[in-house]
Order: sequence, then C-alpha cells, then structure tokens
Amino acid sequence: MPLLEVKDLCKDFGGLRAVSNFHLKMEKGEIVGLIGPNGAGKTTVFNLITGLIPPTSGSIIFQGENLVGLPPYKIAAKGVARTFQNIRLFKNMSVLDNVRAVLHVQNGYGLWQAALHGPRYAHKEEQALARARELLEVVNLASREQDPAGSLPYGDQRRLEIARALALEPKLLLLDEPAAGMNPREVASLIELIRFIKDKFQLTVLLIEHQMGLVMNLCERIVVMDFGEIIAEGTPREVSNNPLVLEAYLGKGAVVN
Amino acid sequence: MERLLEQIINGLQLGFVYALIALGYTMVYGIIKLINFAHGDVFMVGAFIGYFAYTFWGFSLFGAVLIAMVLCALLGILIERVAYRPLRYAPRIAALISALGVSLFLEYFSSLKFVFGPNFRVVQPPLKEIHWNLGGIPITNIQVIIVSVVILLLLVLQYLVYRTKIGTAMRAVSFDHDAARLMGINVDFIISFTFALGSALAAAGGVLYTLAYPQIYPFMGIMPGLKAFTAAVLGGIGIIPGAVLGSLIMGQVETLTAAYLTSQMRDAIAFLILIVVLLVRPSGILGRSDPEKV
Amino acid sequence: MVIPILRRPIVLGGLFGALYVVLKLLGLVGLINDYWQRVLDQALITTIGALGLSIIYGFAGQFSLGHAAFYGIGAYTAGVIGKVWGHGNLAYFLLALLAGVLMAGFIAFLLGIPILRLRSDYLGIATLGFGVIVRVAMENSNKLYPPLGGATGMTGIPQVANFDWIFWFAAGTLVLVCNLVTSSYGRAWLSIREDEIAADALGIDTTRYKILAFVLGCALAGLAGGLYAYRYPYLHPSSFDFLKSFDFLLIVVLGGLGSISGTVVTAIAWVFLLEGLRIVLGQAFVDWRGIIYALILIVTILLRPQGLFSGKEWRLLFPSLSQDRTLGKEGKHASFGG
Amino acid sequence: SGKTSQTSTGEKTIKIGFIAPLTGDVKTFGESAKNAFLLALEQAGMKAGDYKIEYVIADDRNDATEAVNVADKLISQDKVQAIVGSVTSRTTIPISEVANSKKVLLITPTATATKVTVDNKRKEFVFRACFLDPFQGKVAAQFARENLKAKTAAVLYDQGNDYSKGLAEAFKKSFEAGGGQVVAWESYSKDDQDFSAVLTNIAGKNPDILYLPDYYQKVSLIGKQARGKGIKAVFLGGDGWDSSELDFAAMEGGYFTNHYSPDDPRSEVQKWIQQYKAKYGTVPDALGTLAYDATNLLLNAIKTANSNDPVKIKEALQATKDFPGVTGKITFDANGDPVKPAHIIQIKGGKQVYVTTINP
Amino acid sequence: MLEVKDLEVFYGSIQALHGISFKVNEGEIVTLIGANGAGKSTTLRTISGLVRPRRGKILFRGTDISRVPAHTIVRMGVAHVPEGRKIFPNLTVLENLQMGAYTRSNKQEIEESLERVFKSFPRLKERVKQLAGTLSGGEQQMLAMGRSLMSKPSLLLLDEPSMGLSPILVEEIFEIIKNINREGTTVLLVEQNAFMALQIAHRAYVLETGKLVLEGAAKEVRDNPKVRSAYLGELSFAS
Ligand SMILES: Nc1ncnc2c1ncn2[C@@H]1O[C@H](COP(=O)(O)OP(=O)(O)OP(=O)(O)O)[C@@H](O)[C@H]1O
Ligand SMILES: Nc1ncnc2c1ncn2[C@@H]1O[C@H](COP(=O)(O)OP(=O)(O)OP(=O)(O)O)[C@@H](O)[C@H]1O
Ligand SMILES: [Mg+2]
Ligand SMILES: [Mg+2]
Repeated sequence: MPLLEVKDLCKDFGGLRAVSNFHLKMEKGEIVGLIGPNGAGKTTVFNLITGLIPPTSGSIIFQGENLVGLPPYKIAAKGVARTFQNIRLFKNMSVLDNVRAVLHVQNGYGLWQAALHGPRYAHKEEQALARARELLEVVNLASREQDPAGSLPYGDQRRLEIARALALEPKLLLLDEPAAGMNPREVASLIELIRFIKDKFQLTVLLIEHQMGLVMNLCERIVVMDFGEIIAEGTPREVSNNPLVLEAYLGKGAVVN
Repeated sequence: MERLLEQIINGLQLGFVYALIALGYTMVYGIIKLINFAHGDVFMVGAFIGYFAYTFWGFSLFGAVLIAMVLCALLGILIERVAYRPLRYAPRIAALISALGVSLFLEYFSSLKFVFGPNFRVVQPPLKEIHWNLGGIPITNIQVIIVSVVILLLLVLQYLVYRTKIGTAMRAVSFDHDAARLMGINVDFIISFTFALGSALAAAGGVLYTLAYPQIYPFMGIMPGLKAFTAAVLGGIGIIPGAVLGSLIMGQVETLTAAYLTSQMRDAIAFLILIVVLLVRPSGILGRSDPEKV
Repeated sequence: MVIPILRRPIVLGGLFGALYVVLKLLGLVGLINDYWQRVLDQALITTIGALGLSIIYGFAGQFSLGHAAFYGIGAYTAGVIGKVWGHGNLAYFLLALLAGVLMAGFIAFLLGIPILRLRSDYLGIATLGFGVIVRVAMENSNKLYPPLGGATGMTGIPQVANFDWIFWFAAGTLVLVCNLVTSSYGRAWLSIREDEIAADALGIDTTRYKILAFVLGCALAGLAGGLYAYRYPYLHPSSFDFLKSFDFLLIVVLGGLGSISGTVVTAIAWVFLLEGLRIVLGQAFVDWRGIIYALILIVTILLRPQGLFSGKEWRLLFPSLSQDRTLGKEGKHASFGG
Repeated sequence: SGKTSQTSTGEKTIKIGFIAPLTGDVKTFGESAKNAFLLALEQAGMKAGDYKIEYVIADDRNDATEAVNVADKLISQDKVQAIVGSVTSRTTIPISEVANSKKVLLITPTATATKVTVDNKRKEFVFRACFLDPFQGKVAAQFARENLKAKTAAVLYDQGNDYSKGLAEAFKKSFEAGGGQVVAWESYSKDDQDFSAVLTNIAGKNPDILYLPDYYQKVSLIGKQARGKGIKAVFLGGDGWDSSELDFAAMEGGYFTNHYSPDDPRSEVQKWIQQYKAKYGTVPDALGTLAYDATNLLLNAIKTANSNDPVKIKEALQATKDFPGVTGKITFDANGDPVKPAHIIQIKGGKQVYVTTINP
Repeated sequence: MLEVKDLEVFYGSIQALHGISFKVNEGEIVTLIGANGAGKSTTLRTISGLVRPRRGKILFRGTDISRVPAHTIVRMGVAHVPEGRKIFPNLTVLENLQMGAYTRSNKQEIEESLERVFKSFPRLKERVKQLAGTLSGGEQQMLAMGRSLMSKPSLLLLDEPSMGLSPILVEEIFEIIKNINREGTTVLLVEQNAFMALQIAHRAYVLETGKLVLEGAAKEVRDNPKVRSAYLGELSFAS
C-alpha cells in the first residue's frame, strides 16, 4: 500500500480551476519534487492535502484512509506535517516554544495536571523539553532556544519551521520552497539537512522548489505541474529533457549547472 | 398597513442618521484599520460647535455645518498627531486604547464648566420642521435633508476613494505604509487627511443630528457612535456602501422591534441580529471574506 | 526531580503567606482603614477578572469586548443564591461562588461555540453585542425572577466576602493561571494568537483551545463577579455594561499582552489610580478626575505601546519560563475591507 | 459614640460629607445638588448649634461601585458624622447600606427608590428629602383621573432607570385602580434619542394622557417627537421635569408633579429662588431645591440635638415636625421618608404655572 | 551617482549595519551579495529613506539624502522595488502602475512611461484590469518592477527580484534588468542568486554581518575563491 495516494484531485477558486485532476502516489521513504511555473497550483496541492482548504472533488488516501473532510489538526495528528512558502512561525514565541507548542500533541496531560503542575505534568514537560532540544540540535538552533522566533535570520527561520514540523513525528513531510531566499551555499547545507532528517526520522518527503539545484539533487522523482495539471512526471533526467517542461518552466537555457 | 409604512419611515430616518455617523467611522477604519472610539466624541464636539455657530455667532445652518466641519477637521488632525501617530508602528490594539483615552478625555473635558459644561442643552436649530403628507406617508423636511446628505456623501466618498488620485493613495496606504512611501506618497499627510475627512464627516453628522434630535450634551456621542460603528460592521466595515446598508438595517430592526415586538428588547434584538448576521457572513453583509491565502 | 516540583509551591506559598501577613498586620495597626481595605479588595477582584481576559485575549488572542457581561453573570448568579438561600452561611457562599463560575463558564461555552469563529474586530463587536444583550436581560430580570431586582438593582446579598477570602481566591487564581500558561495549554493558546492557520496545520485543535480559553477566562470573570456580589452590597445592570468591559480590556493591554505579571500589576494599579486621584486632586478639582485619568491612559500607552511589562514576566512567579512573548511590531489582527 | 471631633482650638466641629455624581454623564445633576448644598452651608454661616461645620465633597460618577468606595472613604478616612447624598437611587442604595451599617447619618435629597430607606428592614440612619416613586405616580394618576378627567393613558419610561420605572408602575397601578385604562405601556433605554417607533404606536392608541416619568432632557426630546407624530394627548410627568433646560415649547400644556412651586409666595421659597439666582445666575431646579432642603434638615437636626453624635442627630431628625422647607412643611414618617404635599405645575406660555396642591 | 559613506543602522538596540561605504556610478549595474541577514535589504531601505541611519551619509548626485523622507527621495529619482514585492493586491494592475507615477503630474509623459513599461512587460498589458493580488508570483514581480519604472527613476534599487520565481522567469527578469540598464537606468541589485547577479553586474560588493568584506569588478568577485565557497557553493549538481 502506498503511503499517500491522491486521486482525481480538483480545486476551483470561483471560476479558476487551480488544481485539475491531480494524482500522486508516494511510497514510504521516497523524496518527490513538485515543480512548475508560478501559479501552477503547487501550494494549493499542499493546502488540499493538509486540509486547510477543501477540495472540489477527488480523494486523498493516506495510509489507507481518506483525509478529505478531516480538519487540519486531525490530518496533522495522523502524521502529515508541512512548512509554509511564506514562513509562518509563531514569531513572538521562543524558538523552543515553537517546537514545544506542536509537541504537546503526543504529550497529553489533563487540564488539572496543567493547572496544578502535578507530577504527570512535570514528567511530560521534562520529556517534551528533552525532545524539543533534540530537534533543535538537529537543525542547529539549540544555541538560540530562548530567542523569539521572529528575531532569527531568514535561513534559520526556515530551518526552525522544519524542526517544528518534525515535532509532530510525521510520516509525510511537505516542504514548500524550503530554499527560497537562500544563497547556493545555504542551499547546499539545506540539502544535507533534508537528507539527514529523512533517514533519521524515516520520512517520506514531498517538496516544492524553484531552485533546480536542490530538486535535481534530492529528488528521485519529479512531478511537473502547469495550470493545475500534471504535464510531466519522471526522474530528474527525464523531466529536465522533456520539451514541455523546458518550454513552460526551465527555459531554453536550462542551466541546471 | 399605514402604520407599518409609517414605522418603516421611522426606521429609515433612524437608519439614515446612523449612516451619517457610520460613513466617517468606516472611512477611517478602511484606511488605518483603527476603531476610532473617539469618533462619537468628535461628533459631539461638532454638534456643540454647530450649536454655538447658529445660536451665538449668527451663522446660517449651512455656515454652521461648514465651520463645525473645519474646526473638527483640525481637531481630528490634532488627535491623530498626538494620540495615534506615535503608535503607527505599535500593535493595533495600542492605538485602540489611545482612542479610548481620547474619547474619555473629550467627554470629561467637555463637561467642564468653562468648556461646554455638563448640561443637557435644548437647541433651536435655525430650521423649522415642516411636515408633509405624501399620500398618507408623513415626511418632514429634516428627513429629506438627512437622506439627501447621506446619499450625497455616499457618492462623494465613493468617488473620492475610487476615482481620485488621493483616494488611490489612501487605498495604497491602507495596504502597506512602506510600499506607499516608495511610491512617493507622503503617508503622514494621507493619514492626516483621512482623519480630517473623517472628523469633518463626524462634525457634519453632529450638526445635522441636532436637527432631528435637538439636544446636546458632552456624552451624547457614545451611543450613536457605538450604534453607527455596529452598523458599519454589519454592512462590512471599511466598505462605504456597507456603512449605509448596515445603518439602514439597524434602523429598521430597532424600529420594528420597538413597534411590534417589545420596546424593551430593542437593543438586545438589534445586537442579536448583528451576531447572527456575522455568523453567516463573518465579514459583514458586503464584506469580502476572502480566506487568508496560505 | 522531586525537588523542582516542591520548590514552586514552597516559594509561592511563602510569598503569598508573607504578603498576606503583612497586609493583615497593616490592617491591625490601623494603617489600612476600611476605605483602603475596600479599594484593595476591589483591586484583587478586578485582578481575578482581568486574569480571565488575559487568558482569552492576552494569550489566546481572542478579542473580547464583552468580559464584563460574564463578570455580571457571575455576580448575579452567586448573589441571588446568597440572597435567597444563603443568608450569610459560608457553605452557601462557597457554593454560590461555584455556581457563579459554572454559570459564567457554561454561557461562555454556549456563546463561544458559534462566535469564536469570528476574527479580530468582528469578534470584538459581536462580544460587545452580547454584553448589551446581557444588560437588557438584567434590566428585565425581575420579570423572570423578582429577587433579581431588574432595573432597580439587587440588594440583600450577605456581605461575607472579606479580605481573607478575596486574597486567597486571588492568589489561587494567580497560581492557577500561571500554571496553565506555562503548560502545553498556554503554548497552544499562544500559537493560536500568533498564527491560527499554522497552529491548525500543525496539529493544534484550534477550535477546542479557543473555546477552552474563552470558557476558563469567562469563568474567572464569573468568580470575580461572585466575590464582588459578596463584597459590594448592591448589584446594578449598569455595573456590568460594555464600558466596564473596556476597563478589563485596557488593564490587559496596558499590562502587556501575554504577561500575567503585567495584568496583575496593572489591575491593582488601575484601581488604586482611580481612587488615588480623589486624594491627589482634592475637592477643588473633583471634576478633573476623569480628565487626568484619560490623560494618564493616553500617556501610558504612548510611552509603553507594548504594555508595561511588554510580555515579560516576573521570575518570581515563573521560575522556569522563557522571557519574551511580546506582541510584535505588526498588530495581530487580520485586516479587511477596502 | 467615640467620634469626638475637637479642633485644636477646642472648638466643637461636625464633619459632613457630600456625595454626588460630579463627573460623568449626569454630572449636571450633581452640580445642581452641590451648589445647593454649599449655599445652605454658607447661609448657616458654616455653623449648626455650637458646632462648626467642616465638609468633604466626593464624586461617585453615578457608578455603584465607586459609590461604595466613596462612602467608605468619607466614613473611615475623612471621619464624617453625616452625609448628604447621593443624587440617583443607583448610587444612593449602596451608600445607604454602608452608612447604615457604620451608623453614620445619611440624608439623600433626591433618591426616590423605596429601597433607599427600607429594604425589608428600616435603615435607621437613612433619611430622604424627596417623596417616593409610588407617591408621585399616585398623585399624577389621581390628578389625571379627577382634574383632567382622563380615561385612557399611555406610559413611556426608561427601562434601565429605577426612578422612571418606579413612577411609571405607580402611575399605572393608581390610574387603573381609579378606573382608567393604560392603553400603551412602552419603554426605551437610557441612550435612545429616537422614539418614533413607540410614539407611532402610541399615536395609534390615541390616549388622553401621555405619562412621561423621566428627567427633563429625555422628556424634552420625547415631547417634541410626540407632537411631530401627531399625538394630541396631554403630557404628564414628575419632578424630573423641573429644570430651566426643559424644552418649554415642546412641553407646552403639560403638567408635572413637583416638590414646590416657584409661584408659591412663602418666604422660604422666594428667598431660596432669589438667593440661588444671585449666587449661580440660574433658576434652581428640583434637584437643587431638594438638596437645599436636605442640607437644612440635617443642619436643623444637628442644631436641635446640639451634638455631633450621629445617633443623637438621627433621633432629632426622626422627630422633625413641620420643618419649613422650600418644598413644604416636612415631617418624617417612621421610614425616614418625608410626609409632604405634591404640587401640580403646568407648562404654560413657556413658564411654570402653579395649578394645585395634592396632599398625601 | 550614489555614494554611501560610513553608514550605521540600528533596529532598536540591534546594529544591522556597521559602517559601510560604497559607490554606484551612473549607468552601472552594481550588485550587493551576502548571506541571509547580512544587511542587504537594510542598506536598500536606508537609501530609499524607509529606515533612518544613526550615522553616515548617503550622497545622491551630491546631495545628502540620509535625512530626507522616503516620499521625497522618490521624487529625486530613486525607485526601490522592495523585498517581497509589496504590490497593492486590492488595486488593479493599471492602478498599481499609476501609483508608481504618483509623483508625476504630466498626463502625457505618464502615458508614455506606461507604454514603455508595457513594451518591457507585455504580459502586464494583457492584465491591466486584473486585481494585482490574483497575479502569479512572476507577474507580481514584473508588476513591481514596472511600477517602479513609472516614476522614471535614474537609480533603481532591486531587492531579490528573482526570489520564488521559476527558472524561466528568473532568466526573463535578469534579461529585463539588463535592458532597463541599457536604456539608461542605473541599478543597485541585491540578490541571493549570486550566479546570475554576478553575470549581469558590472561591479559587486560582498556584505557580511553588516560590514563590506570585498569589492571589485563582478568577474573578479565571481572568481574569488572565498566567494566561491561562501556564496556560490562548490556543489556540482546532478543533471
Ligand atoms: N485562496 C485562494 N483564493 C483564490 N485563488 C487562489 C487561492 N489560493 C491560490 N489561488 C490561485 O490558485 C492558483 C495556484 O496558486 P498556488 O499558490 O498553488 O501556486 P504555486 O504553484 O504554489 O505558485 P508559486 O510557485 O508562485 O508559489 C493561482 O492562480 C492563485 O492565484
Ligand atoms: N525590522 C527589524 N527589526 C529588527 N531587526 C531587524 C529588522 N529588519 C532586519 N533586522 C535585522 O537586521 C539584520 C539585517 O537584516 P536585512 O534584512 O537587512 O538582511 P538581508 O541581508 O537583506 O537578509 P535576507 O537575505 O534575509 O533578506 C538581520 O540580523 C535582521 O534580523
Ligand atoms: Mg507556492
Ligand atoms: Mg533581504
């Protein structure tokens, strides 16, 4: 059984069909790239999978269960985590609390424990703290755990978003332009990071990116969208030689280095 | 049947009076996203200035409206300068608290003996009320004036905001101050202008209000201000026709409740309807409720 | 591991115990007369109510302009029980307070479910509207049940809430609220305040947490109202109208959104300011009180737009807490309209 | 009582507190009362009997919570032995609770609610100078039935104001008991300025009388709008109408019950009007007049008891008989409420004209 | 044409620029590269007047503009396309462009500028009536640039114009920048995409945590081994 299977997914905004008959099958452990021109509908696909907007039609089967109609927090609890194209951190909370806010999902203690700071609270909080620090360590932000998230440099914010998503212990991680605004050097270290967390946490990754360096380097398989539809699909090599993709997206110069 | 018609007219009058205030409220909100709680109090100051102008300074009604508008525009600019501008980059709620402070200040300061004094004053506007009967429908000249002024203001404001250069600049400022600055827009000037305009509208509202309800006192702005703001929210705040629509609905609801249900429940029903409407249309009747794009 | 658990109760217990003893002693030697005692009690009651709004608005970011309505619901509920059945019996007093808390919380729950979907100013105006509805209901309450008094107000509530009760209820509330906001609940509330969509997408059941914050906060308003009813001999609808809601709002904002310490200090300072101005201005300038008050309000917010504590906390109350939870430069409200 | 007050010079003093709304939306009422209070003290030469008078003025902002605080302040901080105030029932009821429990004398000029002096039990230390809501309502109803021969009446009152509501209910009861019919029973709230909906309803019922028990500022607006709606009914109201700020044109022809009549030739009345005018430049209104009487009643009791002990003053006050106040000869009943006649005044030709006196 | 001297900028107590000096000559494309948070955007924001420097001078054609308000600087001929585009989403494409010409009053000249913008960005012409908020990312970037050209600037400040754009659009945008420059507009370009930026620029400066660490002709900078390892990355991507 595939981890994720999206079938005949459509989304209309008023008269505009932003996603049209989208389909995608992902096996456990894959890294798949989702690319396409601006406005192709990539982010919308993410929003549909995570339940932020309801699809017009179609189904999204995750571990054999249809996600359509579930509220976002339930989908997240089932193991689908994401980052956002325009960073959406909890800016005024500390770096540590950004991660811990999400951790609580697996960290249940009742209202009474919380109100009285009972033993179960203390125990669970200690676990949460340790876990959050571990995740910050992974993205190399441990030294800044007390700073407000909004005060971090841009690249660090992107990595904090990844740590926050990891706190959900997801099975599927959706990354929306994780390298945007990074210079090639930083992109390179991001590639390392994504590889590392994929192995360490046994993730399946679906990522959107315009920086071909990253996509071609990381992804085993690439799906190309244009005007809401899939126009090509295949290995990086296949895709980058596809004339449709060249014309619509990569350009004739196609510098993939 | 005839009574119903008369009640609807009553509701229209009340609605148009609310609209008079709501237009200024919604203008300011639309541009700076500030619930300017002091609006009702500028309205009060306008009513007082108008009263002094036609009772003691010998102005005509038109002259009184004009002078109240000019003085209140200056007052608006002053308030913006002192109480809101320093908070331009602070959280929005800070400006709201400042607005509450200004509102209290205007109310309490005006009730000092050497300012307006605490009295309720009966005023005699320089305009005799004339009653007409249009096929069984009773209408007064004051109603006609108020309705015409509201419609005129609606058109003028729509034109100003959507068809003129300064209006476009206002809309640009409402989106992002820095971006507007980079277009060469003097943001401080535009905001001052917006306040001046909003305050002038409040003043005009204040003077015309005394035609319909010939009594003034320093706390007179609170309730009409609140109702007008509610009406603006009902119609979709920041949207100029929405202010008028919301006001007309409020007017009808209040009047019909008082007339046919129970006068005790008038405010309760009006706000109940507001809540219900918001639950169905979370951004008001004409408000665009575009969900945040992720 | 045991030690940190015990350290907090000991520190806080000692702190409040010492404060209590000092205040009691001051009262005994006559340095606190009945007047200042009353003002102090009012300050503590206001603190309890303001802590409630702090949860709702300061932490969960839900703009409520109807807080005084719940304060009133608590007061009337608790008050009528004491008036009709309690007659000064302490067990009834405690029962009545509980009833006030539950009633305020229950109504908040019923209202919160539909209404908390609204955002920012729209939520504010809807809660304000609810406040008006409650006031009208209070004005006509005697038709439903004559002891409630309606527009004539309610008297006859036994005045058994003395300083001891009020102090320990306030201290208890403070500890409870501090504990909550440093737990996963507090973090969930903050994350909703910061970015509701992101919180939702990251597994936080935003609806549930918003309602929880609203119910808890309103329940605290109910508790404050209950204490008020047993300390102030007369309940009148006008004591719970929308202007009173603004009082709670400005306390929470001036204290600094998301700061418990700020809320406490501002609530107390606010009550003492209003009364203190009487003394400072004397009788020659009685009618300047409102003006000076307004000016202080404006000047304070101009000088400290992020609030007095701007999201910081006293270490004493929060032995283990990250220090900055200020609202940022950009206001948190969604923008709309054209 | 332990409340000894001896100044350093050995002179005997009594301290009197005064509470009224001196800020906020009904400040204007508080100002009238304060003027009258000060004038009465001044006329007495700041002395009552052997006692030199000191006074403390405090503001309650017409807020029930502040009223309690302020009562506590006057009693425990300023150590007053007696209080004059406050103006509205909303603040006077809580003040009366505090004063009575602390055994400090309270006399309110204008709070008309029954609960002020008696709430299940008589509050021994509390008195008032005005008559109660039920009495005025009853008098108005009696006048309407007997003198105006009215058969139908409409009542329009402020639902959030206990004064207005009290009068309205008393009027209805008596009017119906006297065989009349209340054909419309309508209300509004404090900040309403537009009454056209209810007035249209009332116009449809075509009543003989429109009873408007509220303060002058509200009835002025209502009166004007009522005539605009073509209501021909005779307006009738209570002491709240008595103010130079009433819209006389709008209320022309209306009658109201009042504590006194400016036409009354008695010297107390004429002296009061003349002296108030001389000092403050305006005609005193009902609130001021009652505050004047309240203060004088208190001073008289202090003089009679020649003591600053609230218990003794209380006894003297309770024993007051036929005190010649501006509002008539005042005697207190067992509840501390005055027994005195009501006067009916008509608005005629832009002036107040005395019509008749009705005894309780 | 532009000369920055010893610029120091603070956000509250945080110092973002530690005294930087550089020059842009008439007719050049100068690029400013550097890591995240180095202070590139801050430099541009200070030049265009959105941020007040604590110390230092900004000479534009010889006049110090470091204390001049932003809206006046626009009139002097400096246009700034900010990070994140900042187009007005609730205005139409045409209104956005007209906003760009806010400082100008000659109707006919504005009309001419509009034609020129449409020539550079034919796609905008197709969408004059559309609300700008509904444009795709690339179109929004074109609109932002077109809008800034409407003020007929002599100096154009561009902050990461390629951010978030598809590869084909990135190329197109850089092509357009070259054209704009060729037609006589001086350009100061801030970019993360250092490859491309260094390809079209004449000269370059490297900024590191608020200080300039390197300057020179674009080609030299590109070949500098330190720059290669710090900003260009020595990765060979599979293709
Ligand atoms: N909430 C919304 N309401 C209306 N239209 C929307 C909404 N969200 C997206 N769209 C439209 O749907 C289309 C696809 O947008 P989407 O954000 O998915 O593009 P994308 O492929 O992620 O592009 P980019 O690479 O620029 O991020 C666009 O035309 C966009 O304007
Ligand atoms: N409004 C602000 N308030 C406080 N600090 C700020 C603000 N804007 C920027 N900074 C800080 O100033 C420094 C320089 O920021 P700047 O945005 O100029 O960098 P940049 O080089 O443009 O980076 P990027 O590549 O992320 O756009 C950073 O450390 C940043 O955190
Ligand atoms: Mg996208
Ligand atoms: Mg930048």
